[in-house]
Amino acid sequence: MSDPTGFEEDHQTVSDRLAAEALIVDVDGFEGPLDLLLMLSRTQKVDLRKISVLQLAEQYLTFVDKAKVLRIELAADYLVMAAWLAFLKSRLLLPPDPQDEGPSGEELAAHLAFQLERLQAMREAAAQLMARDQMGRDFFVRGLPEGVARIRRVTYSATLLDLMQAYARIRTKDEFRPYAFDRDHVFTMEQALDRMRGLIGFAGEWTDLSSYLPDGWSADPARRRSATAATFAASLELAKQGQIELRQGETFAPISIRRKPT
Amino acid sequence: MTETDEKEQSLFEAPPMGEQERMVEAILFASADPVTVAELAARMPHGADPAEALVYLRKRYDGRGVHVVKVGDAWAIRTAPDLGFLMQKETVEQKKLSRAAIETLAIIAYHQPATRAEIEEIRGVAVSRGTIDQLLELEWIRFGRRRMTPGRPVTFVVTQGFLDHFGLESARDLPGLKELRAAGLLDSRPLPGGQGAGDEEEGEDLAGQSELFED
Amino acid sequence: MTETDEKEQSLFEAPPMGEQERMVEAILFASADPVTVAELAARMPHGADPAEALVYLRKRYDGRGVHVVKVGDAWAIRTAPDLGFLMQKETVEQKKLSRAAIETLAIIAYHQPATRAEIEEIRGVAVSRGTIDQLLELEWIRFGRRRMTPGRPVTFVVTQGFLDHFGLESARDLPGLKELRAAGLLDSRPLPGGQGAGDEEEGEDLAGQSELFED
Repeated sequence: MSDPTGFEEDHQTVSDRLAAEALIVDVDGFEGPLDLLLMLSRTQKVDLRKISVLQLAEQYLTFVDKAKVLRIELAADYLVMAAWLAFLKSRLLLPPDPQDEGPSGEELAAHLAFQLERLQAMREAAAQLMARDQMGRDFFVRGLPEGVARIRRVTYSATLLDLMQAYARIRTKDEFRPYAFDRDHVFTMEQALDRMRGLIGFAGEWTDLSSYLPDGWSADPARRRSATAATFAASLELAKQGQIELRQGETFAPISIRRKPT
Repeated sequence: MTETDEKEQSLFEAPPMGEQERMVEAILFASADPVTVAELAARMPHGADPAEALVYLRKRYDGRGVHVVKVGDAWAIRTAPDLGFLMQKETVEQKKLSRAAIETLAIIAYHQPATRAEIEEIRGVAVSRGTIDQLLELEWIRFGRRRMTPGRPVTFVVTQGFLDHFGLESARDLPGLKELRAAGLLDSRPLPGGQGAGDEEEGEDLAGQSELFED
Repeated sequence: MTETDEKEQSLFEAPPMGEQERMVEAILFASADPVTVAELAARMPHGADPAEALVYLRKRYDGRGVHVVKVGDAWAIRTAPDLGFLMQKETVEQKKLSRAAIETLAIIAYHQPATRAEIEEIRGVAVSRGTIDQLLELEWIRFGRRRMTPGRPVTFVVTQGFLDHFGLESARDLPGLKELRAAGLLDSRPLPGGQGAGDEEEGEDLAGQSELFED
């Protein structure tokens, strides 16, 4: 693979570049912006406490730009973080404004560094935890718990989970009533298609789509919505079949249709 | 010590007898069924002599609270027969609580104090006498104050024993519906047609519940 | 038990310590789950001192194939970890936990009691449905006290089953806990200025955790 990332090659080692590629190709593999920032911070190869947040912000913003160039859809939280880092960057670069009451750039940067260090620490703690001797893998419980079947007493057991699930079941049972569709107030697309096919022969001129709504369906809002949706869908279908043309002046303006001139 | 170390070592000599004794001890302890000498040998490093290790192990447990005993042609660790009287707790038969009982208990826990009529209203079905009796017998519920309403019905509340059994410090620590949902314990399929209705009603439910506990 | 009780009972003379040690040995061997000192006392003759017997018993199994281990406030016998390689037969297939689940578990263990918002704040990402559920089902975490902050969120704490699984005597023995605390990495630090990513509720939260470990 030849550097699809477009990252500057000059002072990057092969492993840096591979890491950068992994970033771009596998953006879904990250558990959010903080995870990504932590990964980026490793390229600085310094203690997390001495990390340059300014440099990190630039790395992140570069990453987001590259992702845009490559048309990778970034989730909203990545973009929120980018905006925040851009703000942080400007705070770090500009001389502090004595009028400003808010926290200084350094304070914000220190907090971000703290968050990264804490996340990293928790990851290491998790790894240490999982590396411990574990029951059923490294050490074992009694294989043959003993029961002298002389006195039999029945005890009833239930876990908290049982209790909560039972309560949840009771409190939500109304939500699970059988699905019954109210057909009286639904105008189907098939009905709309039938109706429009019958009328379209007479529509040589542009006519407002709303005039195709069936009679008696405009008074009740639910019925009107259903009929409008069905009629609109039917008109799209007819346009697709090349039978009519659609026109709309601007967003949310009324839609007009006419028979396609032959 | 890693497995490969162990194997390499066994090319030269079997582990010391003290080590073999430890191995037999651990295997007998963890196995669900008695283990034959052949099975022991198959699981231990090459050159080991489980039969000899068993002799030492057996002697070591002589007069102890557990013994190494022969069952058919296999070996097992068992508690000493003279201590059988201590094992009463192990003879207890565990049964899951019936659905009716657990639902009734859940309603009392979340809505306490609750009358029988209230429980029936929430469950939408009559509560049998046996269900309440069973919960009383388990000492998970007890009678609370009588309601000052016509008929002065008795109420039920949960007990300290209930809290202990379920690892709760107080009934207030029971999670609410929203939290049950967040934890994935509640399917959050929305009502067909009525968009969002389910979620809106949630808020009120919780309010009701905290009111209940806010005294 | 009051002091006078103690004296009256001792009139009946407790069994000699060697005998008590055998009893504790038998009970621990028989049970797959950890047994508390209180449970031991309840099953042993009046006047017995299982705590003392445990000291002797623990020493006796030092270096053997099985060990007497402390799990929270309970005791159990477990095979020595260095002999795990003999136990392939007993090894249970462990469900692979997702990275999210492992990290969530670690955060709860080190920051307990921890709310969902705190877990999300540390990981920088929402805790998915099912992650908490999975840990609850494994019985490695349970609900703790509610936080006395707005919204009264539920908290999560680790269980005795968690300690047992990872061979920990108590949550204080978590690896690296002291260093993490000394480095301030278990503190909750709100975002300076208060607005933005962090949750406002965060500030008061961590009091609970130090309480837990401070005594």
